Amino acid sequence: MSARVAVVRFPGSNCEDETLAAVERAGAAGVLLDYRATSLDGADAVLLPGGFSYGDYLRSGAIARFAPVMDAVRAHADAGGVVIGICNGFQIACEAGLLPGALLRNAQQRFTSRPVDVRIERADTVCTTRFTVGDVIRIPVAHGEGRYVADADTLDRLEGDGLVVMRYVQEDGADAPHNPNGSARDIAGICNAAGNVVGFMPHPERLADAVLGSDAGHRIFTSLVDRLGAAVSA
Amino acid sequence: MTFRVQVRVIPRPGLLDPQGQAVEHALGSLGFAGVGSVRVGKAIELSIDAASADEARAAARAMCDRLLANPVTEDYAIEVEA
Amino acid sequence: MTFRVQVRVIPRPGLLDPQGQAVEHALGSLGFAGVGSVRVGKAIELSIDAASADEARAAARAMCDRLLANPVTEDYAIEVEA
Amino acid sequence: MTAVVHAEAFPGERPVTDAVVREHKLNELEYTAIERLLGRTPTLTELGIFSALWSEHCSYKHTKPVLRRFPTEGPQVVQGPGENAGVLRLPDGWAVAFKIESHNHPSAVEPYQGAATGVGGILRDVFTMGARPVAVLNSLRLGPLDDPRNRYLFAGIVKGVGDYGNCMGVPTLGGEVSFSSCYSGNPLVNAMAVGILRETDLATARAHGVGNVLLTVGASTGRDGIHGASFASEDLTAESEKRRPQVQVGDPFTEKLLLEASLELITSGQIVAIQDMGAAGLTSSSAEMAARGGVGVELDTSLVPTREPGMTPYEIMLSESQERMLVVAEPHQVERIQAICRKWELDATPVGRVTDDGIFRVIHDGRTVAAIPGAELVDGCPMYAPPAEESPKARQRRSLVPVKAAPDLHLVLEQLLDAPTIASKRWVFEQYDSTVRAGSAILPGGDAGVLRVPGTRFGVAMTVDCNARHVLLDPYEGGKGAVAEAARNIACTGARPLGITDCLNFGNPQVPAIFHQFVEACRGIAEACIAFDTPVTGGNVSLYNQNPDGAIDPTPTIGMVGLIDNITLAVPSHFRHEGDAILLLGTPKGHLGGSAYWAEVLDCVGGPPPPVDLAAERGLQETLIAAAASGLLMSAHDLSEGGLAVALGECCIGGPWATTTFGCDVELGQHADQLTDEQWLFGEEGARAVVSCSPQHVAELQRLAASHAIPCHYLGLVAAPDGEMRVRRRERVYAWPVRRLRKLHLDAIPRRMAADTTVIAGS
Ligand SMILES: Nc1ncnc2c1ncn2[C@@H]1O[C@H](COP(=O)(O)OP(=O)(O)O)[C@@H](O)[C@H]1O
Ligand SMILES: [Mg+2]
Repeated sequence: MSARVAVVRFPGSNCEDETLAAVERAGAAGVLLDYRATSLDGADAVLLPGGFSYGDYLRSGAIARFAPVMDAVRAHADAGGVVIGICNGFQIACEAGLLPGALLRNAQQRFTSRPVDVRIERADTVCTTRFTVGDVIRIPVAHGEGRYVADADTLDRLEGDGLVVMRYVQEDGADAPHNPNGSARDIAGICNAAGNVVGFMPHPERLADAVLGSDAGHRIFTSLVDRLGAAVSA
Repeated sequence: MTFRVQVRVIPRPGLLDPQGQAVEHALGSLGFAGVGSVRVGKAIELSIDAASADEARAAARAMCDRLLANPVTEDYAIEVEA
Repeated sequence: MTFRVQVRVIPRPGLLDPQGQAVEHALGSLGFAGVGSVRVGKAIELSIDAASADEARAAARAMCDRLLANPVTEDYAIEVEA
Repeated sequence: MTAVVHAEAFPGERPVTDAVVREHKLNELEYTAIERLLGRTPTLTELGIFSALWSEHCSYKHTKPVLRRFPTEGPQVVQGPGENAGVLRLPDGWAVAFKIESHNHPSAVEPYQGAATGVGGILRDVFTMGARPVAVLNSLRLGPLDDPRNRYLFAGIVKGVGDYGNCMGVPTLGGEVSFSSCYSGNPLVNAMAVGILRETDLATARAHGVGNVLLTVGASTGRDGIHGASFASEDLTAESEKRRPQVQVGDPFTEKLLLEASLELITSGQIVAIQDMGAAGLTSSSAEMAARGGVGVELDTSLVPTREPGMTPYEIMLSESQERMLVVAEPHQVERIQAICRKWELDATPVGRVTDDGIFRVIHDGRTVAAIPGAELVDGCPMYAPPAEESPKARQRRSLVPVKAAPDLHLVLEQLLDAPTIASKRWVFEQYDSTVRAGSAILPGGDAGVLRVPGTRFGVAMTVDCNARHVLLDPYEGGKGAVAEAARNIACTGARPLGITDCLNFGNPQVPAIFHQFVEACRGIAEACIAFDTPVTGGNVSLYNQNPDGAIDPTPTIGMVGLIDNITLAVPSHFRHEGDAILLLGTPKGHLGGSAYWAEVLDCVGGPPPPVDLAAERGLQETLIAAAASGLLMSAHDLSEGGLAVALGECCIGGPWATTTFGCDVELGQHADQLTDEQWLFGEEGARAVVSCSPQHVAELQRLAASHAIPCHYLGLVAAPDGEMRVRRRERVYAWPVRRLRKLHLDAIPRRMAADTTVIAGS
């Protein structure tokens, strides 16, 4: 039996199709979940996809965190279930308090769409087991509010406890700033202390099919499916 | 003397304010009753060195006209604190 | 009664405010002297039906705590007009 | 003559006087036609409706006969001009819908909202056809960046284009930006949208079925943009500034919901017809749908959901509030439609019905405030055939030559790469999401964008192009050239050009010199489209792009789409491997008239632009398409502004986010002996491309080119990463460090925008 991964569609989400495709390419069964749902429909993991939920009005993620489905998502996370937030999903997870910190408007005050090089800092989270610490992958970012901030204590705790999952790094020869948004300590993604909730700004689902020239993001999803497979068969 | 100045820049009446609508809608679904006419704009705080409060206000007005507000779409209000 | 309420949501002190810095820089290059400590946040205007100004203020505070401001990064101030 | 149909003034409405008629920009001939048509004096509401539908923007009163000469047919055409967007056939039952539209005047007034709502409007045109928007492109023209007003407009326009498309989740896959003083005060914002659909899901905007219901779907109606269509149909003067309509504010979030709801309504088969409310809002959408179906309609404006209290029927009919659709459905489907809309948190409100008397009728609170014969309302505007005559000044321009002495040619290339029109547009397209939907195979920064059709192996290539300087100097050759350049860009990726949409931006058509530009440019476009088998499927005319300082250069922007059978064979523009062979396809002729070199470096906008050889262009396209399909090409890049030197430089510099550049070692010695170095390097004749391939494929490529009668010159080799671009000609050697060229090319626009004092624009 393959693992079931729910991808939540909020009003204004716009990455749910490719996220579902990436999940299925990695071998899981994808389920599109409406934001009005009150249960996860038996899903083993929840993915909060990218987009502009509720237009990103007020603050990105601020309104989506109150969507009816979020009670079930929170309960799932509290019970140790896997929740992954990508881009807008990361913003929603922070607003909902599932992850510490916040994502503010990019330091350069402009939306930024480009490939970034990110180093995998942890190879034991729910979506990075197929990597080795130090692997660098090139995948796209596309966001206006991706500058990760938290108070100094929180940042120190994230570093100390090894909760930084991905970091923006400079590749040789690149002539764009390595950090696309001014994130504190070049943080691109983090996880919670238990490791079951992960959020990051880059979009692995957009580069998960070799037909487009690279499948650098594919391993994020195969890692997830490995992990769920282990849990499902256990 | 240094004055602390608060500027509010708000979408002009009649102009659609999708952000205000979204906030109004969200407040309603959070159970806040009796909320209406929500408009969302920018709040800008700044310190201005000036000889008097009036002078600080005049400077702030010039800043709004030139940079802080878009005269086509926004109105502004200025408050000068001592 | 209906009260007009002004909410200001401003980045917390200590938090880097690149937009504020950019505005400060731009004001400088437009020739405005003596401007400092610029912070840019959101101004939210709304009408609240309430029995008294205090009640309207309390409602606005609850709205800020739940939705309008992010406690991790923002402070807020509320003014109630008659 | 139809019998007089009665209508009465809405209480409080101003009487229709001469002054009121003039204010509505209707001339005497037109007003007389209205009175004759009605058999009485129009009510104010009627006058407003006529002024919208008989504006240049809606009626094409100066241009229709000229546009009729475009080729519009071909086996690939599913839907030609006449609907909201054109549709072309793709393999396996798929089709591509696409359309371009201008939002020039609104963007001049409020760059952020003007550009944003331009993107919103063109997206609606595409999803109204039942197509899911999969890409947007934008063509921008601005005054020089040393003027802070132009920087303000540029920053606001780019942010507006980006914010809207980004929020909608539609990638921006292409575009162009150029700068010239003729656009100061007259910026051009042309937005193109591309959508994909199953051919069987094609929707139309043809109302029929007497008794069927009209519903508005989406946003409520406010006072925004009243008279936008007529505003867009006059010169920008201080007086027009005062009459400027209330700015339309875009709400991409609502549009995203509207998109999903519309597609669900169309595929559910519950509706008869659907059309967006664009220019002239409810008036044009309902009148055009009725006229297409040959029926009448009756609208009750008191039922239309409004954003502000006390709106009059006049205001409701003419509002250009965004994110609204008009749907026609059978009465028993209304509840089903409302349920679908509710799912997307939108309202669907019955506001009228289809009638059998052919009358366009508006009632408000039971009072008939407008009753106009519908067919004549849409098609009865007097047509004009203005005189067209080239001005002596224009003829003179063609014989100008530069007086300034040529600088060192090393410097020329550096200046060209640093010229904002030629420089990298990374600063622009990095603000546009180009990867959402995970289908982008070739991203902005190359020749054309290429997008995979989901679930298939094939892809759609797309581009927008126009060299307005060439059109200025010779509208006929320039018109041909715009289509040729678009087709070259498409073919460089390996795709076959399929068809075009055009956005014809010109000055005031009542000026004979300007109408001459229009007629001649269209003649050139038509000829090129016939030669390339790329029919015109629709487009948009934007006239009156002029202010007291003068008119813009004629700018007929061409939006083109093409088909590539195998997406994995799509060809990028930049060099990829050291040691690959570099070849030039096409014949160098050293044509400097109208070139960027003369304009940007020698301050001379003059000379005849290069004549366009359509047969050679076609041969080049076929060569590129065949070579790509056989997997021979490592890269292909067309030659346009700045000629061979700029094209080679760009191939070496690499893509916008490349981590390596490549050098090259090129020998021009043995070819085209009669040309000067200057001509070789910077001449701008078309029908050429620089390609690279692995050395063992050179002979095959040369054979292939010869079979299409295209010369294929071996130029040299791709050299080591981060080396020099070396060009040898007889005993002379030109050499440029590629990293330095890259820096110039990438920094040109950000460097100028750094002085930006408009940080708050649109935020
Ligand atoms: N430049 C043009 N070339 C070909 N067809 C055109 C051109 N301009 C407009 N048309 C056609 O005329 C019709 C009306 O266009 P338009 O008024 O721009 O549509 P909309 O109602 O979306 O504004 C469309 O079908 C369009 O394709
Ligand atoms: Mg239309």
